[in-house]
Amino acid sequence: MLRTIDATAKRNLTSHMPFVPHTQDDEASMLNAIGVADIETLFDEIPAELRSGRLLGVPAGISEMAMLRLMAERSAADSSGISFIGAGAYEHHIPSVVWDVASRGEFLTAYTPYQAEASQGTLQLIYEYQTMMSRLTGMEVANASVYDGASALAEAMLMGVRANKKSKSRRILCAGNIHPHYLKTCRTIVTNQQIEIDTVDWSEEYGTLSSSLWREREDQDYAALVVSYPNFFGGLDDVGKLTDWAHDQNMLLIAVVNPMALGILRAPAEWGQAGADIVVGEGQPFGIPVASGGPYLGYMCCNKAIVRQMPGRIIGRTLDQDGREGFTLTLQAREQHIRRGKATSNICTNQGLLVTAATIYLSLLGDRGLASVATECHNGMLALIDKCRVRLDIHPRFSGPVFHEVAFELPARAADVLAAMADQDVLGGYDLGEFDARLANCMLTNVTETRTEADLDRFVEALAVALKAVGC
Amino acid sequence: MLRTIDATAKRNLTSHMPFVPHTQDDEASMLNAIGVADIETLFDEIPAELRSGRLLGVPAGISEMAMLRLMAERSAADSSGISFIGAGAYEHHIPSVVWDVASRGEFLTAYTPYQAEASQGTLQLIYEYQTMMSRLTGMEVANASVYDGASALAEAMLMGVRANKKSKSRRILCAGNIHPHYLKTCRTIVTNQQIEIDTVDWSEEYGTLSSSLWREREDQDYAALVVSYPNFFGGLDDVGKLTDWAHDQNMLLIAVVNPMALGILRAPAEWGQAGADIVVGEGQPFGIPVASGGPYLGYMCCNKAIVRQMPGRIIGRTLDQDGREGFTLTLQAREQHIRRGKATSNICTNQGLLVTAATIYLSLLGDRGLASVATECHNGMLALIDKCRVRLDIHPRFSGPVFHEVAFELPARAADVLAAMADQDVLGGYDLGEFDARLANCMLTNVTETRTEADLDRFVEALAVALKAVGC
Amino acid sequence: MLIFDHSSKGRGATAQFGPPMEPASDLPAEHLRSSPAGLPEVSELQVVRHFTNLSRRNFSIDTQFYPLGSCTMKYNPRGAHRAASQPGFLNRHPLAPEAQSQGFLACLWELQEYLKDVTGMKAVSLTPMAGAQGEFAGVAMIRAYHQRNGDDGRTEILIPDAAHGTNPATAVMCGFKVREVPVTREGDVDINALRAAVGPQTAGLMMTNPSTCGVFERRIQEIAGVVHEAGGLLYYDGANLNAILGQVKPGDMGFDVLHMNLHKTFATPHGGGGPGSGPVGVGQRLIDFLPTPVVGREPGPRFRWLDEQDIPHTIGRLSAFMGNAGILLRAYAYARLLGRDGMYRVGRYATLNANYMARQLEKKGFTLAYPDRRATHEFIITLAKENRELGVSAMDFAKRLLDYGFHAPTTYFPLLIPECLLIEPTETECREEIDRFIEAMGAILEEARTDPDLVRGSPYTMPVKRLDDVKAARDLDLALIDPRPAP
Amino acid sequence: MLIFDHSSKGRGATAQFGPPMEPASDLPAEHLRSSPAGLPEVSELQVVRHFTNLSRRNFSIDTQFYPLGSCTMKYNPRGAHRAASQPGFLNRHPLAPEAQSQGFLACLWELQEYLKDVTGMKAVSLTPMAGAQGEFAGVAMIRAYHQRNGDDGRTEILIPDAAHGTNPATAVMCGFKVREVPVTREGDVDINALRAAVGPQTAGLMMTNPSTCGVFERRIQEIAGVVHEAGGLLYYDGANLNAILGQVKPGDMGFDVLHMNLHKTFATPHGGGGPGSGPVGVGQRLIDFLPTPVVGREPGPRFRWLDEQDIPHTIGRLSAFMGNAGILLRAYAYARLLGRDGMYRVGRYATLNANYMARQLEKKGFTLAYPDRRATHEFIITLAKENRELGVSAMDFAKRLLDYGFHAPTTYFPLLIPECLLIEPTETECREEIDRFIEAMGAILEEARTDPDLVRGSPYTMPVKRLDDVKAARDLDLALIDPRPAP
Ligand SMILES: Cc1ncc(COP(=O)(O)O)c(C=O)c1O
Ligand SMILES: Cc1ncc(COP(=O)(O)O)c(C=O)c1O
Repeated sequence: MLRTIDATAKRNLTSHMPFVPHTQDDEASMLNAIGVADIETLFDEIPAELRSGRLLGVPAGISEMAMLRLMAERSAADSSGISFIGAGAYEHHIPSVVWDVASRGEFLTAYTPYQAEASQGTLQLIYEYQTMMSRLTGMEVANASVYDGASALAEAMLMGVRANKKSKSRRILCAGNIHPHYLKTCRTIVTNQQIEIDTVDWSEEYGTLSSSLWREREDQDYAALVVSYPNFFGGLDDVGKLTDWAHDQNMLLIAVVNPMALGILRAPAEWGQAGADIVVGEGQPFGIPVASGGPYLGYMCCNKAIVRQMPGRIIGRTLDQDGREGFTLTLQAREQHIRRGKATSNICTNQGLLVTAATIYLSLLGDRGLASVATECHNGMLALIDKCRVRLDIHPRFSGPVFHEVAFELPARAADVLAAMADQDVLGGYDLGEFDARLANCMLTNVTETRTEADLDRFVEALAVALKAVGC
Repeated sequence: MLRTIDATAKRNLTSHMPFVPHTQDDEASMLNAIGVADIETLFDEIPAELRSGRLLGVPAGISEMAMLRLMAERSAADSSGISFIGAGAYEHHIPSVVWDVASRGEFLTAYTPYQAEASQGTLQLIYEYQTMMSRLTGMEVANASVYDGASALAEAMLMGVRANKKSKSRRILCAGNIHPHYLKTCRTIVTNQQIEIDTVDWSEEYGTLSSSLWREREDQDYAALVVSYPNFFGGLDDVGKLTDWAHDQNMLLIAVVNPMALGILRAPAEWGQAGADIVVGEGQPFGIPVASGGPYLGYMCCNKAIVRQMPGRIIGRTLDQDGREGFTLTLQAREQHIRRGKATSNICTNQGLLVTAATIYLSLLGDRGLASVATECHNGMLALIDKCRVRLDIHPRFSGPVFHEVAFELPARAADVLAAMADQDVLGGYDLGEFDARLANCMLTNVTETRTEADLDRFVEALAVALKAVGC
Repeated sequence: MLIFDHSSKGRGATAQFGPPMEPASDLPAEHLRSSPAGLPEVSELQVVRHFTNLSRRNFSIDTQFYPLGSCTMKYNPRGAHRAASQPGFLNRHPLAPEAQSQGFLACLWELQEYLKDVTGMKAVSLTPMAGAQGEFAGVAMIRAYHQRNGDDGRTEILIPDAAHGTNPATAVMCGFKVREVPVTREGDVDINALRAAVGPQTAGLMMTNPSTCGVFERRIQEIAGVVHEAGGLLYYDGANLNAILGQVKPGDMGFDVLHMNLHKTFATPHGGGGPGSGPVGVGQRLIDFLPTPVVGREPGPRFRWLDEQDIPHTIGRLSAFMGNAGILLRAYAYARLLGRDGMYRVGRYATLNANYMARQLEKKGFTLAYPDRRATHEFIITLAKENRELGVSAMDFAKRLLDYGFHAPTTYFPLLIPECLLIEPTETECREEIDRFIEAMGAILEEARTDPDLVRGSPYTMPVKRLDDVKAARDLDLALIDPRPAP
Repeated sequence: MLIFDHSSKGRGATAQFGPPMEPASDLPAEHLRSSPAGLPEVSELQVVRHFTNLSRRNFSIDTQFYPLGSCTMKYNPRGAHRAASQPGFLNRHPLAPEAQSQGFLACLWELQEYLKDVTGMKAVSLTPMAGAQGEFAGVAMIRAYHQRNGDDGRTEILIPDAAHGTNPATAVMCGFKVREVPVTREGDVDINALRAAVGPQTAGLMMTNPSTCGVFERRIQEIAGVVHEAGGLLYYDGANLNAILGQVKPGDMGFDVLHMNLHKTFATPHGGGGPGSGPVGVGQRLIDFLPTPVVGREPGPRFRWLDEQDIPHTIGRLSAFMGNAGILLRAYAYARLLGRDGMYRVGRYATLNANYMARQLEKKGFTLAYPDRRATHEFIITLAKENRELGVSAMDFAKRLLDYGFHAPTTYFPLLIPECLLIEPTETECREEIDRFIEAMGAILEEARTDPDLVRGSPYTMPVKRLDDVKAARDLDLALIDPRPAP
């Protein structure tokens, strides 16, 4: 008790070494076996003038108890009320099984499954994940994850440029109604390879891509068209027509899809005549907490024809020497550890543990469960739209169907309204003014199956109070 | 969404059966194999008039999501401030490893290790636990747990009566300064076997047993003397003298010991000339949350000479057919499943999972850790006593050393003061008026290593405010 | 290797405790430890690795089918575990004021209500910490009842000879003599023998229904009549309440008092030997004797503890606080997940699985102990013939099953059926798993015929082979003696 | 069995979702799914059992010694995991207002400060999601720097031929050409070759120190001079920063930019392939180019996000939100647990363990790749002689180690050393475990001499024997095709 943070600084170093198991005897006998007098000597190849002093910018160590207390206090400071923010990260119910099992030491503390024989658990699980993701999207193949949805899209763009056999273009046409951070991430990544991204604006009425607008881009030789489903406003673009148009234009169609939507919405493989070519997105809705933004997992699917252009790890099913089924990393010739400068990407560590969680989540939910969750989200959104209309005369900014997220048009700046809602511990949504100045009066609001009727009423009340507070 | 609790009542029964995996096809084909038309027929041996209707006292089922929400709300209602209540349950730091590992499915969801070959994990762990407890108390043997500290003491009394070869008495002499609930529990249990419990009063000055008082019981033929270490007031009785006196009187000495105290205090095997005969207590301080009172674990130790009188499971080390070391339940002839009416106790299910946690806890702490925790608790208590003295002129009720718990004497009814502290979200301790009317102005306050200097100051301030509030 | 074998002097998981300190100077020397106890000195990684690997040497529900009769090894929902692990519950001190305990008390009060409904009893106390303690409470209440009636001559408890060992052990713990009542070849209590056994010395009868023979006692009403007429009370061992959950209520059968095993019927995990929870329910006659504490409700609603002030004739407390509180919370969460329809299904599908398995095993050539009866949630096969003809015992079958990846059923219980296996598949196992078990049993039977030594020598794939139990009991080694550190 | 093999139509873990519902009528038909996807239909118990048993088919730090060179498989403190799993962190939306994020931001800001100190850099951005993304950010900053200086001719990145594969892959991803620089027989960069390679086309040099050869680059200051004089910048691949934590700072060696792998040096669990976290640190010259978001502090103190408004020349965002935020929290918690003294010990004891193991293996008859050098936190043995003389390859040794209960070291990396094993024991393994590994290596060497087929045929005790990788790549089976439900 009374263990103040710095008390630990006084500890006798050799008797108090968290996580280092060496006793003084161990140390002495090991040094003896090496034939040196002290540990310091082991660093004698480092130019003496480079040896650093104490790390004064780092505080003294503390016990787990003190650390947990500190972290609990910090976490408590951030535990505020109820959130209706979606915008790329969604608070779904996570069955307790998911993390109880995913956190087992054998999943949590294994490395990338390079030694296949000693990693069949992880390998088989990823094969199952690949199967689930390919079935959900309707594509033939999935990889074992990339970092997140945004970087997955960047990889898809690079892959699209490589894989398009009909066009040598280094230009990508991208829907203007995708997540703004996705677009920024892609620009950061692809412009280094002299790839250009053009965007298509959205319709002021529907929020979807206006056909007049993208028709203006006809015959301009792009490698790929990127569409988001749902789009950033929760709306549903006419992905069938867009896909056919893109193929018509010798573009690949890259789909960015919220995989939870696929519980009820059309699989990208079935868009238009030929379906999407590359499907990517954020796997977070599958059993992963919003958790301040990560770790999540980027998923990535395509058809076999272009799988050799896919980045990331891929697991294959094969046989062992005795003819028994087993799983192993395959197509490694695409990867940096084999192909180095010629690899499809530099990605190495990916999001394995999140794949584990997502696979368990999808196993628990199945088709029926996923449809049920997606429908509950959707119905909740409709109910909220209805409540806002009836009670507050507040309406969606755009017409047309939405999936579980909507842009509300407010009679004041969304930033102000949201701040006034936050004062009531209701995080009402994302300020669309940050996305586009034209939408400064709009907020993007999300409802998932975790929101009860009472929660929706709380939202409506907080909004009502907030509107008054900002003088409406 | 909007899943109200009763929406689930409308579910189609056969398509929505949590935890029952049967599909309609399964059910049909299984019935077919049995040769009956429906499940109802399988109950045709039950007199029809006994078949019950729907369970109207039970609500309709809800999803895990709804259930967790409900439980989170209930738990939140009980999350109030900081507690200084001890009185038999102590809030120590629990290393994260403890429950991460103890909750592994293989520990959590195994049964009692009847099939030794398929239970070596649990069996070896209990053997390690037995070793640790026997080393801590200095006794030769420990069992694999009984329910809790109070019932452990009751079992110890029954065992004491059986094991005392020098006396046929069915009377137990019990210190009056043991935990009042322990005493009540013992009365419930042992009186059914015509065993009587007499108590010895405590000294008004020291809170310990006054020697004059227990000397009055000389030569009265008791089977055993029970002493508590520390006693209910946190004080330390002269256990050496008491042990010698008991032995002198042909009584067995039963020690009820907070095992955390043994990090620094004297092992019962070393009390007096010959040491205690039976040592029991509450293992909760070893990695188990206070958790509203349970599950905890009762521990029980003795020497080999009387191990055949010990209740509960005991694990022994032995060899397998190939001469390999292995572990198995042993001395089962003491137990109900073999000995039925002649068993040493009716205990069957005990507190296995808590044994797992305690074993992991003790492995992490080791001797040094236990000494360190016990010392920190103790120093914290001393610091609090000092603060109360200096700042509030509040003093301990009794003189003499304490271990991590103290009876403060207040200038008002403790019940009122504690209520006024609780209003400030500080649970200041246990109202000793409930224990004995003579102590209506006293509260029993505990400090563990989890309490920081700031916590102690918060206690002192809350007490100051409370004293004002009650008009002192 | 034992954890002690990893120990090295001076090592430690030093993130878990403070630096070495001087012992408190105020404590008199005679109260201080004389030498270190000899706990292991290991690193945090060593602890994690040792115990993680130990866990992998266990069978469990999470890893294997575990058809252990009478033990009800069914799926333990992780959600219930999480629910009980909410910080408000884990950090709540058992003696916290009632005002800070309303959430917890609400759960317990509702659980009491549900249990009343499913058992048909008038009141419930949740405090017993396992089935055996529930039995103790129940029989102690019977004793208190007769005593309060001045009926001192009732010194005997009747118990069917097939009963679980805790029943006679409990009766004796409560100061009664036990008189056994035989069971017929059909598995029912022998009513004539019962009639002959009852008398003015009869305090009560302890039984379970369905019985430990895995069949439903058809003449239960008659039995109740006999005992009641003799002035005795009926105790229901509800360890296997799952068999009849939602189908028939013990209260309706005529029982006066019962316990139930929440760790079985309500799916709380068994933890390798506990914790359990064994609430007791009583009819009108015993309501005044319930063990404390009980949760009461006052208008508001406001929940509060009822203790000896409220229940002056209580048999008293059974534990320091409120029994295995966390298990009660898990059971409550499970009850909410299931709801009334889910409870109704428990008994039905458990029974379907058992009857299916019994018939399929019979088709494979196994002998049912009660071939003409319906199985309940469990059933018994007897391998007396195999033992006689092939020299392969029930234990051999049990051990060989381990090699096939299945936990063994309960062996040699009830004692009256020779070479028996008591098999309980539970409602949470799917048909495919049950079929695999049946196939394994068939395969072992084939092995027993063609290569009996193979079965007798099993298991082969466990961390150890069969253990020498005789040596274990003779050369008692119950704690590691060496190495112990010098003082 | 695959999880799909447990599936049965109509089964489900129905505690996890609501009852079947009508699809929303407002959604146009062309937007609705045409048929079920074919996810498994299984019970909750089946899920738990399947994945629990799958996990048991893995090696992991929690169960085995895992001396995988360059991967730093050390103990992952459970406390750090718990710290990051606090509800306030898990439930916090990444776009929550700053006022509701001060706890989280405080952790990140402090972590930035610590990382600056341990690397000797001027500023840190935490956003990269793994080492490779950190490399990307670093090299992209080098590119942006030259571009801003109008220095367009710098099209080449120099990389030692022993480098990790991500280095050249990153350079190419950033639009550079790669020129390899050879390494001497002592494991150092060949300075003459470097001098010959630099020029006006040189954008920078990527290297790591200690190098992937497991030795410290002694002439690092000279190397830095050569590159800087040529106008290039120095990139430090800090994946193995643990080797020198608290001993020497990359900033002091002359590096301009680096990434570090928190999932290695800061002990966050590897998760069977991630997540990781690869913060970048920069010297003064690159401060304007840091990827966003970065955490800033204002008086108060109040923490806030810095984005492109604050860092106008930023190379931009690398993810939708804040990288692998939860991993950053774990690393922060670990940093607090260790503190400055703990960090200082990391490099020292990792180095002690590696040098001890190297010497002991040498005594057993193994050949060190760099026998005259100090080992760093890792070292290399080459089995070229064994392969030549006994026909037993490094891969055979690796596989045989699995049978002995040890994970294999890294095989065939770096590529330039034939038949090599790169061995990294880490500081959290105790001497006894290291000795057991050395004994196992000795035993395998003996086997290789007396019964080479035994080693070549290994492993024998894993769930599968050696797998047919050629078949895997030829008969691509990347997703289960059947059974798929009919539309
Ligand atoms: C029929 C029967 N009665 C009583 C008990 C005793 O229950 P517990 O082990 O919870 O004390 C059991 C459990 O083994 C049982 O199966
Ligand atoms: C030396 C070196 N550099 C870079 C990396 C890449 O790091 P990551 O896997 O986190 O992308 C690794 C990890 O494998 C490495 O060992």
